[in-house]
Order: sequence, then C-alpha cells, then structure tokens
Amino acid sequence: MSGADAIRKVCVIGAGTMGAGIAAQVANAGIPVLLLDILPREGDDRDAVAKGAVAKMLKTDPAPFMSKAAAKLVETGNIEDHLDKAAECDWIVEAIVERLDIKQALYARLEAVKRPGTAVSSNTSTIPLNALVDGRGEQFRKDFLITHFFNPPRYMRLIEIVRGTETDAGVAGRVEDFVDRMLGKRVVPTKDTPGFIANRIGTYWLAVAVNAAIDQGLTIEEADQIGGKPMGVPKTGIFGLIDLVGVDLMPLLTKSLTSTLPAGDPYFDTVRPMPMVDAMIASGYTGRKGKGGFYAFDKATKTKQSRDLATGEFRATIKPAPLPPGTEKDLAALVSAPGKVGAYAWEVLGKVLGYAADLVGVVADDVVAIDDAMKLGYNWQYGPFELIDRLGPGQLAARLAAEGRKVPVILQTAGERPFYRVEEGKRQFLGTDGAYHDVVRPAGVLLLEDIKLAGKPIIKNGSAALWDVGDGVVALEFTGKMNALDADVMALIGQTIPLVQEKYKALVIYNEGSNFSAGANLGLAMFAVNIAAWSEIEKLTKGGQDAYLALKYAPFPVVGAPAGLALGGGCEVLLHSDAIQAHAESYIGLVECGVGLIPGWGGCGEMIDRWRHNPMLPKGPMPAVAKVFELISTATVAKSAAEAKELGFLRPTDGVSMNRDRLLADAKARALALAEGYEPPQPPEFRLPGAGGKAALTLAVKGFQAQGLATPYDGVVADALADILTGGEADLVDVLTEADMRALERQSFMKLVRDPRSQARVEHMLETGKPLRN
Amino acid sequence: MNVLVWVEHDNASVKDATLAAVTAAGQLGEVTALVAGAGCDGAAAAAAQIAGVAKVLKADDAAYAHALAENVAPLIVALMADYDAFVAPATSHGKNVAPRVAALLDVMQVSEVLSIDGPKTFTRPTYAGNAIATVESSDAKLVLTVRGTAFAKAAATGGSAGIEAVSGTGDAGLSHFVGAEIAKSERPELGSAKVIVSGGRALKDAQTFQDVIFPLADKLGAGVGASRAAVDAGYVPNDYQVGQTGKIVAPEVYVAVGISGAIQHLAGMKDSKTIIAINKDEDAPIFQVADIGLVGDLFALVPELTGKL
Amino acid sequence: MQVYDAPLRDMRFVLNELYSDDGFGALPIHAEFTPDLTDAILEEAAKFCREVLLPLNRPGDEEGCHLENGVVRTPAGFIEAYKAFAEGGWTSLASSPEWGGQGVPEAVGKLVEEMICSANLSFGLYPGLTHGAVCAIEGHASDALKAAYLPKLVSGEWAGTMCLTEPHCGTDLGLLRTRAVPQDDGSYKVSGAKIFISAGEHDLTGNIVHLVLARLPDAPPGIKGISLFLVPKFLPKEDGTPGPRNGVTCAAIEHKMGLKASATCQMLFDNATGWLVGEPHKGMAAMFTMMNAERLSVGIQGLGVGEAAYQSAVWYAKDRLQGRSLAGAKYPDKPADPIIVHPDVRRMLMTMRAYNEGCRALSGWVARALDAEAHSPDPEVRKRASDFVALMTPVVKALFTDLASDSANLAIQCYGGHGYIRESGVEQYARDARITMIYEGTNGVQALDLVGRKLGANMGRYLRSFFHPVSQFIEENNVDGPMKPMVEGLARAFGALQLSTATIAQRGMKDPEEAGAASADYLRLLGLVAMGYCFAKSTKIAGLKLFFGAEDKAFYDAKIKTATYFFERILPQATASFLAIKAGKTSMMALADDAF
Amino acid sequence: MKILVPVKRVIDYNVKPRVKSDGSGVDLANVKMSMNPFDEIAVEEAIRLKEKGAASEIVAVSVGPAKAQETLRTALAMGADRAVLVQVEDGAEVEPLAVAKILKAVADEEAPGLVICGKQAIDDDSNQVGQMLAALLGRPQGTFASAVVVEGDAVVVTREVDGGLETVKLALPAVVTTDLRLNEPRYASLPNIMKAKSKPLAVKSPADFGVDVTPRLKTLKVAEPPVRSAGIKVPDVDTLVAKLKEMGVA
Repeated sequence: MSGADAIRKVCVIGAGTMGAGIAAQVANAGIPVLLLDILPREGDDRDAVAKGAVAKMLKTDPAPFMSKAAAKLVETGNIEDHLDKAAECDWIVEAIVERLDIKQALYARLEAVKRPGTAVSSNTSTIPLNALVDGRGEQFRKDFLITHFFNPPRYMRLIEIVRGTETDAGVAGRVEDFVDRMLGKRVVPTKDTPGFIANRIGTYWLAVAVNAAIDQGLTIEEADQIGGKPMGVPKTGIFGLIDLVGVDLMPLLTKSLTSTLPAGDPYFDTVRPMPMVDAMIASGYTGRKGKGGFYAFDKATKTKQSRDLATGEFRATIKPAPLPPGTEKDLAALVSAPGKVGAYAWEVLGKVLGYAADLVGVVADDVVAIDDAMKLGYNWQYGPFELIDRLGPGQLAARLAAEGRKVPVILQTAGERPFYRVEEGKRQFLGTDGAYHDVVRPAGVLLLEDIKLAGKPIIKNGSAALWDVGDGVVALEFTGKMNALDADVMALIGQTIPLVQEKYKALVIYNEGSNFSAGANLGLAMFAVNIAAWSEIEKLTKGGQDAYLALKYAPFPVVGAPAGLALGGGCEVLLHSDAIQAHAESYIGLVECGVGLIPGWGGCGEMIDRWRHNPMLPKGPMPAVAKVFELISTATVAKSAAEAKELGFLRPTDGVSMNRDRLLADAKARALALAEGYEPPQPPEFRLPGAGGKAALTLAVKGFQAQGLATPYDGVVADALADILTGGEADLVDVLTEADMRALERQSFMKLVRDPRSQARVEHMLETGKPLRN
Repeated sequence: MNVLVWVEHDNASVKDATLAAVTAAGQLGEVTALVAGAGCDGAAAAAAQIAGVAKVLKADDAAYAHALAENVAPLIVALMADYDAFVAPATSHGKNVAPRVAALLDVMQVSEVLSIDGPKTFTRPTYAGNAIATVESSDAKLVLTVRGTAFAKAAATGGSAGIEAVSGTGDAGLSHFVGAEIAKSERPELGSAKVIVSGGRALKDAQTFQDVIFPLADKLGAGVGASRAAVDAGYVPNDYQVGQTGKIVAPEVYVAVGISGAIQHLAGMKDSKTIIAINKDEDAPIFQVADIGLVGDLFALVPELTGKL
Repeated sequence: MQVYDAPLRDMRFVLNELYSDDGFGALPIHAEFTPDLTDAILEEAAKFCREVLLPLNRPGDEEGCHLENGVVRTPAGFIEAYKAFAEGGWTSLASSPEWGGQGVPEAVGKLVEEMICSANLSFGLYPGLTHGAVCAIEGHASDALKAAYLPKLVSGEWAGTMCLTEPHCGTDLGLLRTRAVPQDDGSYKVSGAKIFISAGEHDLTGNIVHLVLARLPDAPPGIKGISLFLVPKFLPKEDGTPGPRNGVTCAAIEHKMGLKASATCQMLFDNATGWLVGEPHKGMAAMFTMMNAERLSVGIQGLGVGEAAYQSAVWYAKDRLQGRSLAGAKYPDKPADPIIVHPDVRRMLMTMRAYNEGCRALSGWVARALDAEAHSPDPEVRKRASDFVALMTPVVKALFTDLASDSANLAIQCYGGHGYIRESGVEQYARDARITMIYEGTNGVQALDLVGRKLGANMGRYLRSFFHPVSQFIEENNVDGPMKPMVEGLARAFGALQLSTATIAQRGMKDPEEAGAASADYLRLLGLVAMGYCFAKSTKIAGLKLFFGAEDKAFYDAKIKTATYFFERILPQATASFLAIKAGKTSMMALADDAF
Repeated sequence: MKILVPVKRVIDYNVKPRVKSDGSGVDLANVKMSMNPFDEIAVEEAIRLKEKGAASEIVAVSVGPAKAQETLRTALAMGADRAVLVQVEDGAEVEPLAVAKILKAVADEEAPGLVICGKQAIDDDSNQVGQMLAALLGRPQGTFASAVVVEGDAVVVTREVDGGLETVKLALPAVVTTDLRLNEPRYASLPNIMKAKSKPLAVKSPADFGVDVTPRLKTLKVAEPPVRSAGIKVPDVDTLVAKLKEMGVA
C-alpha cells in the first residue's frame, strides 16, 4: 500500500512558521491535520497559539493555503490536552524549537501515546538523529526519521530525508511516498551530518562569498553581479539573497554549524567576527522583511541604497561596469578573466565546488542528491557538479593542484570525464566508484526532459513540438520564448490532429518551462498592429479559434496539463481540453483586459458554457454572464489549482497533481482513461440576455468607475466584452451557435486592437511589465 | 478736325520725329505746328516749309527755352481751345509734355500710336510690344504721342505755311533748367545696353577685334559682345560672350559683325528688336533672322560705316 | 544652360494645402507664420536665389577654390553674395529668436534651403555648416560660450564647421585620434588632423568656429570616449572681435568631383585653444541631437539639385528642335519639332518631375514633424512626431539623394551630346549631386539605420507613425470613384511593404545579415510607398479643388497627371524591391570573398 | 519730409504674356504677378533718401485689386513705413488719368514733399501717371530720373533724354518718375519681411476720394505683334546709315 493511501491523518506539533506551513501543505493535499502547540502564556483559550498560527497564515502573502476549503481541514489544539489524539494520526511531524532536551521530552510523551508503526519525523535542521532518539525504545527508533522541509513549505520542492540506522524501511518508505505524491516534494536521501546537504553547502557558499567580497575590496553590487547570473545563481546574487533569507539567520546558522561540524572542516576557516553584520542586526537592518539589510530603498529620494563594505554605511547604488565580453555565459572565461572579476569568481567557485566535491559520500551518497539539494533548496540553476562540468572537466582539479590545494577524491576519480553524460538516450552520472550509473527517477515519474534525450520530436517548428510520451499518447510542447502562443503554434496544432487521429490514442498539452504559457506573443502582435496589418491580425485571431475548436472536437481526448502561469491564450487552450490535470501550483486566468483586449481564442464562449451548468447559480442566462463578465473584466487569476476550480477555469471533475514531476504521468493516465470509447463533445448553443443584459453590465462598470476602481478606458474594454457575453444585438429569443460566439469575439477583438488606447496598454506592458491604467 | 502738332527742334532745324508726327496728324485733319522756344525763328521757318503744315504758331519766350513741361503745357492748353487734337512725337520731350497737357484738358492720352484706324481709333503697343491694342477714345479732344518709326516722314520742304506769333503764361517758376550733357556716357553694360555690336571668329585676333568693333560701338554708344568662337579664341574676355552659354540680351538694335549665327548664338540674341548682320557669306544662318543684312567684307564695310556715323 | 525658377506654386501647395490634416495640429509658437507671410518669405528667397546665387553657380564650378599660404579664396562674387545673404537675414532663418534668429518653422526653412541648393549647392554649404554649429552650441554649450558665439554665428558674421572625419575613420568614428588636453584655466589644447571638412577655411567671414570631436586623456575606448570642443580660428578678444590667430590651419583643399566652389579642407589643429561643449565623453550625444535635421538638409540638397536639373532639361527640351514627332509634325512651321514631343524625352522629364514633387511632398511632411517634435504643446504629439522623424530621416536622406543623382543623369541624357559638354552646365548637377549620397552617413549606412535600429525599435512603434496614417487613408478612400485605381495601386505597394517589414523583422532577429541584405531595397520600398501616399493625398486634394472650381486649374490638373504617371510608371518598382527582399540574403552572400 | 510712392501690381517681367485667342486681351489666369520693376526703383530711391535723412516717412500707395496688398507688403518689406490700398474689383482696368486723380486726392490728404513713381508700367506701357499727377497738383515734374538730389526746399533731378542727360531743379513739393539706371533695388531682408506684416495698411476705395474710374478708352481688339518679317538686304553702307538714322540710333 503506497504512502498516499496509508497516511490518512497527520499530526504536526509546533505551530511556528515551519510547523504551520507543513500543516497547511498537508491540508492543501486534502488530508486532515491536527496542529498542536504549547499553552499560551496567558489568556484562557488553551489552543490560542495553534489557532493564532492558522489565522496568521490566512493573511500571509504568498499564501500557505491553496484555498479556503483547505484551511478547514486544520484542527488546532495543544500538547497538554490533545497529545493523545496523536494516536488517531498515521504520521507525526515534530517542528518545535531546536532544543534537544525539549524535543526528547516530547518524544518520550509521544512514545507513550502513539500507535506502533506510526511514523514520527523531526523537521530539525541542526540536531543529529542519534541524539534525538537517545533514550527511546526500539519501536520508537524504528518509527523515527528526519524530514527536513524548506521554507516556505508550500513552494520549496526540496525535502531532505535522513533515515536512522534503525529506521524501519517500510515506515520511511510510506512517509517518503506521501511527501512525494501528496505534498509535491522531491525526496533527497541525506546522511545524518550537520546542516545536511543544502544548508551545509549553502551556508559555506554565502560565508566564502561575503568574506571574499570584503577581502578583495569589491562593492556588494559587483559581488552580486559576478557571483550571481554567470554562476546560475538567482539574480538577487549573494547579498541580495542574505537580505531575502534574513540577515539575523546567518549568526544562528554559523553557531549551530560550528557546534556540530567536525574539526578541520573548511567552514571553520570562514568564521570571523562580523561587526558590521552584528551592528546591522542590532539596528534592525535584518533584510527585506525589516527596513532593509545590505540593500535598502530610500523612500525620500526614491533611490536604491547599497551598504559600503568598508564603511558599513549606506550610499546610492552604483550600477557596476558590464562584465568583460564572453564571461557571462562561460565559467572558464569568468574565472580566468583579468582583474577583480576573475579573482573573485575563482575564490568563490574554487572553494565552494571543492567543498561540495569533498562532501560526496559524506552528506549524500551521490552527486545527483547534492545537485538536486542545491537546485531545489537554494534555487541554483545548476548544481555544483553541473557547474564543474560547465567549468570544464579537469579544469577545477588542475587549478587546485596548481595552487597546491587538496584535490577532492571524486575529482581525481573523474579525471577528464564529466560528471553527467547521455548514453543511448539515458541521463547518467559518475558514481564514487568511478563508473557511470543511470539517473533513476522515483517510481511513476515521467519527465519530458528525459524523453527528449531519447529521440527526436514527431514534428516541430519555431514555437512548438510534438513528442511521443509512450502508450499511444503524444505531448504538445510550447517551445517559444516564455512559451508564447503564435501562428506557428496554431499551425502545429493543425498538423497534430490528423497525425494523432491516425497513429495515436490521445494528446496531452504539457511542458516543463517555469510557466505553462503567458498567452499570445504580445510582441509579435504589437508589431503587426504597428504596421497596420489588420487582416493578418484577424487571420491570427480566427486561426487560434479554429485550432482550439479543432482540439475540442478532435476524435481523441485532449488533456491540458498546466503548471505555473496559464494566462490568456494559455488558459483558453485549457478551456478547450476534454479534461485538465493541473499541477497544484497553477495560476490560471483570462488577463487580456489588462492590456485593453478581450479573450479572442474562444475564452468567453467556453467560460459561459461552464458557468451556466454551475448548480450554485440561479437559473436564466444573466447570472452566468454576470459571473464570467466579472472574472474576465477584472482579469482575475486563480492563485492555485484549487481556486481555479472555485472560479470555473477547472471543471469539478478535473485532476490536481501535487508533485510537478508527476504531472505528465498523471495527465497521460487521465488521457488514456478517456480514450476508451471517447466521443467528442456536442457544440453548445447559447441563449444570451441581449441588450437588456448589456445595459446591466454597463451600469455595473459605471459604478466601479464612480468608486475610482475602473478607469475610463476600462469602461470601453468592458463594453466590448459585454457585447460578446450578452450576444450583442441578438435579443433573448435568438439561439446563438458557437460559431456566432467566436464571430462576436473576433468583432470585439478587432475593435479594441485598433484603438490607440489598447495599443498604449500593450506597449506599456511590453516595456515595463506593469499594466497601464489609462 | 483741327490738329495742333508739337515741333521738336534745335532752334535751327526740325527733328525727324516731328516729320512723322506731321504725317500722322495729317491723317486726322488740318495740321497746325507749334514751335516753342527761345530764339526759335529758324525752327519756325523750317516748320513752315514742311509739306502738309497749314499754319505755324511760334511762341518765342525765354521760359520755353528748354521745353519745360511746367511752362509749355499751360501754353498748349490755352491754344487747344481752337483745336480738337494735340499730337506730339513719342520722344523724351514729347512723352514729358503730352501727359501734362492731357491731364489739364481732362483727356485720357493715347501713347505710342502705331497707326490711326479712324477719327478716334488708334493702335498702340502694350506688354513691351508683345500685344498690339486697338483703342477708341470717347474724349471730346484727343492727346496723342506717336511712334516715329511707325509713320512715313513728311517732306521737309514743299510747304509754305504762315507763321503766327502766340504767347503763353511764361515761366511758372516751378522748374528751373540747370544744364544738359549730351556727351556719350561710358560704354553701357551688355545686359542693359540699347544697342550692341558683336564680333565673331572672322575678326582674326584680339587687336583686329579692338580696331574694328570698338570704334563702331563708341559711335553708336553701344555695348560690345562676341560669339563663343571669338571668346574661345581669346579675342575678348569671357563675360563678352553672347549666347546660350553666355549672356542673353534683347537690345533695340543688335549689329552682328562676322558672326555666322550658330544656333547657340541665336538663342542669346533672338529677342532683339532689330538685328543687323554684316557677313561676307550670304548663306550664313545669321541672315535668316537679320532684319537688315549687308553682305561683304567686314574689314571694308565696318570702318566705312563707323566713319559715316 | 542652367535654368532655375523656384517652383513656388508647388511649394505653397505642400506648405499650405497638403498637410492641413496631418494630425500634428496647429503650433501656437508659429501662429504668426500665416500663408501671406510665408509667401512673401518664399518669394523674396526665390528672387535672391535666381538673381544672386544662380549666376554664380557655373562660374563658381569653373573657378573652384584656391589655397594660397593658408588662406582659401572662394570664387569671384561669393564674398559679395555671402554679404548680401547674411544682411538679408537668411543665415538666421531657422535659428531661435533668443539669439537674433527669425524662428522660421522648418516647414518653411527647408523650402528656402531647397531653393538655395537648386541655385548654388556649393554656396549653400557655407551657411548650412554654420547652422549645424549653431544647433550643436545651442543644444549643448555653456551659457558663456553661447553668449560669445551664437549671435555672430546666427547673424552670419562668423561661420561654423563640423570637424568629425579623420584620415583613417569616417563612418566608424570610434577610431578617432584627435586629442584634447585640459588646461587649468578651463580651456583645452586640441591637436590632431581632420579631413573632408566642408567650409573649413574661406574668405567669407571674419572668424570661423570649428566644432571638433576629440578625446580627453581619460576617455574610454571607442565611440563612448568622444567629446565635443569649440575651437575658433581667431580667439575672440574681450570686446568679442576676432583676436589672435588660434592653432588652426588649412593644410590643403580636396580636389573633388563636384561642389568645387565649396572649400573641402584638410585641417590641422596644433595645440589650438578650445572649450568643451556639453559633457565629457558625450560628444556623440551632442551630434545625435541635430543629426535628424542635418540629414533632412542633405536630402533637401539632393532635391534642390534634382529640381534644377529638371528645369534645365525642360528648357532644353522645349528649345532644342530635332526630328519629328512620331505622331506627325507638331510644329510644322519650324524646321523640326522640339524634342519635348518625343515619348522617351517625356519619360525622362516626367520621371524627374515625379521624383521632385514626390520628394518635396515627403520632405514637407517630415519638416512639419520636426516642428511638431520641437514645439507641439501636446506631449503625445511630440512623441509621435519624434517617432516619425526618427523613422523617416534615413529614408529622406538616402531616397532624395539617390533620386537626385538619377535626375541629374537623366537631365544630361535629355541634352544629348551637349549635355556632356561643360558649358551646358547640366553635367555639373550630376557632379554636385553625387556627394550627397555619401556624406552625413552614406546611403548604405542610412538603410542600415532604418532596418537595423528603427524598424524593430519598441516592437515597431516608430513604424506606426507612418503605417497608420497610410492604412487609414487607404481604407477611407478605397471606394468607387476617380481615386480607386490610384488607391488600389497604393494598397498593393503598401501590402508589399507590410509583408517585407514582417519578413525582415522575423529573419533579422535570427540573422542580422538578412536585415542588412534587405536594407537598401527596403528603404527604396518605404520611400516609394511614402511618395505614393503623398501623391494620392495630393490627387484627392487637387480633385476636390478642381471640383469646387479653383482658379489655378492648370496647377491641380498637372498635379493629378504627375501623380498618375508616378503610380503607373514608378510605383511598380515597389514590386521589384519586394521580390528582392523576399529572396533573402542567400544569393547575395553565397560567393566566397576570394571568388570575387 | 514725407515721400509718397505709387506702386502697381503687374505681370512678372520674366513671364512672356500670351494674347487670348478671342483677341479680348492678354491671358492673366494664374500668371505670376509682381511689383512693376520701375516702381521697385522708386521705392528704393525713397528709402535711400530716408536713409540719407532727406525724408522722414515713406507711404506706398496702390490702385488695384485686393491681391495688390501683396505688392504693398513688398514695398513695406523693402522699407516703406505705411501703405494705402485704393481697392477696385478684380480685373478692373483703371486708366492712368483716373489713377492720377486718385493719387492727387491721396496727396492732398498726405501732403508729401515728394512723389516718386515708376516712369511706366510694363503692362499698359502708358508712361503718363507721373506727369498727370504733377499737372493736377500744379507741381513741377522730373521725369525719367537717373539721379535725384534733395537740396533744402528743392530737388535736383538728372533726366535721361534722347541722346544724353539733362538736369533740372524743381521746387518742392514735386513729382519724379524713375528710369532704369536710377538705382539697383535692394532685396527685402528677412527681418523686414517679418516686420512688414505688422506695418499699417489702410484699404480705401475710389469712391472715398470721389473719383470716377469709368474708362475713357475702349479696347476694341488685342492682337499678337506682327511676326518678324523677312529681312531686307541693303546694297551699301550709305543705305545702312540711313536706316540707322531712321531708327533714331545714329
């Protein structure tokens, strides 16, 4: 029995940021959870602490809960009165203060209460497992492991799992399966070493980078520039990241590591008194959450301030000189660049990559675990060993040797060979044994990234590609910049349908970009507008409508599988799918009004078709139209798959995958299920409220304008939208076909795209990324 | 119709232009000649002999010595009581006096008459001669100036009119004659000269060009031009060149000496009023546009012509 | 021979009738420039050009300039002409009243500039360069420098030059080597050699103010390290009159194919005293602010010569009798018909006429945009106008100068053998026009500027300022009636332009060479469509005026006939350009370098 | 002293006039019109006198259609101080006599010390207005002037007469008419063109001065000049000399 089915109720002890966050994520997966904390110092509500934590989470942004419904699954209580309820739970997570004595005391009480075989895991980030279970019975030791989540638990996909020597494989397996399938985490098996993998390397990296910046006299802007994008590190860079994580956290991490790391660990060389950091913390400059840290924004002069490493004082941020040509994309060039750039890059990379290489076999068994930990825990674009491959196999070792520094064993083993390679379509990594082993995905995980290694796409063009993902299912992948949708995508859809009809069973629309699709390629559209190519624009609009309708009525099932943003045209393609398997973190919505346009590829028609079948709405054509009008005119975007269901972008029957890595497999399964005896849907007919309905909508908009919520031009856009949703001139009695609806969409779209005020909105969005409120 | 004619004279003889005026006046009616001046008996006598002059009026007064319009006009206006028309030659004096008379008579003058087509109908040039208008006057009396070249000259002898002395209001004291200077002004500039003498390649060299062309030009008070061939041959400086690639001229009289008349030269002078050509080749193209042609050796003809002017 | 009488009627049409509705709106600062005033200005300028400048054009070409121990003697008559030109206030035409200028709008100023270029292009360069210097100083110099130099430059008492090119660098100014060493009194010592400096040295004014691009000691490499300096020939004394001679000498004057009366000098700066204009290392920025107006002026130079060539050819075609009309003798009384009766001669004349009227209409539109960009009270209009100027400047510069050279050659062709003879004066036009295709950025550079920078900028925002008015005109006038065939012709060419634009944008993103390969054809295509649009608008206006009984019917009738000729005989070139663009770069780039 | 300068709007001297086929007159439809060249010389002389301090104000006056304002603006742009247009309907032919009467009335109002006008207009070539005006004013006239010098209350005028020059001294106020060689008219400077727009220009009508402009001469017909007749050949120099004398050249 997989963990997903075995764990039907979870208890989380400790309602701090991490505990509450973990509880919320369990609830997001639809699993009831008991959240306990200590009694409040005063006040008569004994469960106040846990309750307070849940209340706080409902207001935090980004939100821990995926929907209001999820919040209802959290039952609160305290460890004095309700600890016995832990017996009802199949998994107990301990996320209390990092004090060994307090933890051991809690375990002792738990041991007495919990059912044998119920897993107990600690979220500790600093205390070794053996210490935790010291003094516990054999059963408890079998049921005990470490599940180290990352903050914020909903969004960070890394979980480091440490099994004790006595931990029962079944118990651990059930927890690992649960956190994978239900909580959407990628499990990285970790050894019981201080700081585990991510923090162990991450903290060392930050310390080395800060020290090197000070020692080599760089400004923080230069350090963030050199140590940021070129090394695949998020563009915040080092000092930006410390501000993000919290300057006050640094000393804590240093203290815990220095107390637990084995003597002689290179980390000790980085520890030095940091009067500036202490002064910053003392004066409240703890980072982004506070008044700022190394960077700050001076509201008076509206300028970005940076701290001078020498004086510790703030000064205006100075944009560093551009990096020498060629160093931005080539690590070898970066580390050998002249002057400050090369020196700083080598100091950081030389030490950190060397440190990571030394830890293979110490903190984890193989390089893949370490790379996954850094990529998912610290948002590195490339893991340490991928960076070594980019630097050039053997380069790191050669230079370390040249400088008389110790060359890590794994580097010696690798010699000139890269750590990763592709062999017969399989992705392999270099083991500590010197041989290449296949990278093994967890059971049931199917990734397009792997399929791509195995062969060529069935068909492909500039903006899309079609892949055979096995068992008669093909996947349509958007490949354009930011997965934007354009004429090429529509053309490929046109080619796909006969091809699938002939040789395959079902189609999945899926890709592994950071966002499913932000919609139509606004840049191309704006260019067409600027050269007044109105007939081309009309052709593209109709082309999109026809392609999506072809998908809808294709003689085989089409399953949309979004993850991340699915906006505008990206949302409309989902609305035409027979079914959707969405990743939990999908943000779906029709946002065209933000740039002065309206959904032109069938979005309006589909949304009305959905909402009029919604049992919760009163009868008659107006309620559905009003609801859809509100959603589209305000460009509402669902903040999770769950909320997308509430807003009607997803059908009640559509599926949600918590783990991004399993999305393709789930979507494929759903598609195959639909394939048996599949019948394309019947074209809907529409009875719309006509002129009367439009008047009502226009009145509503006037109201918003009066309250200053809507701008004058919002009114014009809303009016064009209302023309579609209310059927334009058609009066109540006329029946409108789907084709009529699409024609209304085209008419309104062309009217708006020709309006200079819409053009100004599109242009503003393209130039600044922010909407223009004209 | 009784016609009073203004006589241009130098106290001794009558100017040619007046003879043409007399012919014109004769076509209107009986001609009475008015001779005004100081010590103008000789002129009056000469006037009396002009064929076609029925009577001569003589106004001898210091005031009329230089035909100052301010003095002469009142005299004429007074006399015009007995006459129906006043005719003056279109000379600088005629053009100076006649309009003043017309104004005092409240009559609209007809200037530069080319022909008389009826008792009150005349033709006259407008737009610098590019349009010939036939006009008819509705005034009781007539005041005309007539163009000398348009009427034949009356015979200077053969007439024997009586001379009657008349007198006018004398010196109006408005205008005072200071002096006259009939000597030649220095050579006029090609662009605005009234008469131009041009030499061509036939002039052999600069010195010959100097000896033949310049004396004739001085005599005629004319500007000097040259064909491109003459300029290119260095007879004269560049800015003498008349023609499509030099200066475009339209003088009253253009004398082309030893110029064949290439199309490019004609382009520069074809708008001249009167073209005179002297060339030994009678088939030279210049003769097709010349009003007056003289065929022969220019080295003989030109010095002779200069001598006789 | 050289014949020129300013085409005032067509100029008034462009100024007062063609763009009454161009969307840039009225400009309050130019309210006083009503038609009666602008007519008076144009007439007086035309008279001055015909009577003073034209007569000096051919003699100036024959005599040329002469350098005698550092002093350049301009041809006879130039000194007097320049004095009359300055006293007439013509040097101050377009400058701002703040410095003694007349503040005449560009829409009028460019027409006067055209006349000057038609009458005597070489002469026009002297005040032209001074105007360039005035713009640079007005835009970027310190108040002290402005006060010391602007009044005398605007009045024409002093002249100005732009010293950019050096022996080893013209288009690529990044390689510039002239040095400027700061002195403690705030001035600089400038040393270096400059070539191709128009009006670098001459005898027309009491002083010459050189604007010199040079490098400061700490200048970064390349184009980003160039600064601008003001270096006078004579250092002004306290009272502002020319004082001691500065370290600026004319080493030699170039012996050129044309523009012979314009002294093009090799200048030597030997520790000459100069002052910084604008910010250190920001010299190129100072150049860019006036580059659009300067490039339009070079286009106008081309148009001017093209008009003079055309009028000279028309004069000859009516005067020259040769052969009989194919349709039977048209002037039986004459020994032969004037060659204007022959179709092929007409082809040449009509082509020149269409080029001139088309370019004049287009330059009127750009000039109005220059005015709107500088003076419109509405920021939206200013933005749209500056987009339009940015887009059309390279088109105007390259198209006008290309067509001008074509016209000058056609004029020679009309003269037949005589055209090849110097005295006819027509071949001078071909020699003078030729440089305009090269300096102020070669026409190849202009085409690249259009396709490389302007086409794709801001997703094609610049294009909108041209494409939308044209598209709207086509939609509004594509109705049955006299305009139909013309509007359909325009629509076809416009469609080809749209397709080419999209093709280049797409291909150019992946492969810049594709954009480069299409640049010249694209510039010509855009130019043809722009001229077509102007002709179509002119035809519509002319048709309306004829319908409502305008008094000068002949002008409007001729305008429609010329427009029709353009649509039937010249606009079809657009299809050729479109097909060339569609073909892409392959055949152009296929042959290996050493295979040439 | 005030100077009055009559100016007339005529066909531009560069344009070759074409006679209408119906013989009713010369075709003036959309032909370039300008100030009569002799009148430009008159304006120039007035301005030079003012520049020499001999005159204090220059008033330009024209009898013509509304468009004659452009001609007056040109005079103002050259340097005249004020302008008066005596407006008649378009196409109306006003004869020199009527013009002289109107100018007399204007002169009575303006009381100028000197009137300078062109010796003739290049369209009707009448050469009468100056002389007639002097007569009506009862003032002296200095026609075909090639030099004008004001001396106290008199003006010394050198006149171009057949075969030479003549100088007269006229008591002011007087009327002078200009000939070609009197001066070389200046070009209007751009600043003056701009200022001209704001100088006063009064518009009156012949009726304001009680002058009847009905023509005295009726034009019956207008014809092309006779085509150049074929040249004649003269046998010898003497005949040629006679011909030259006949033409008044010798």
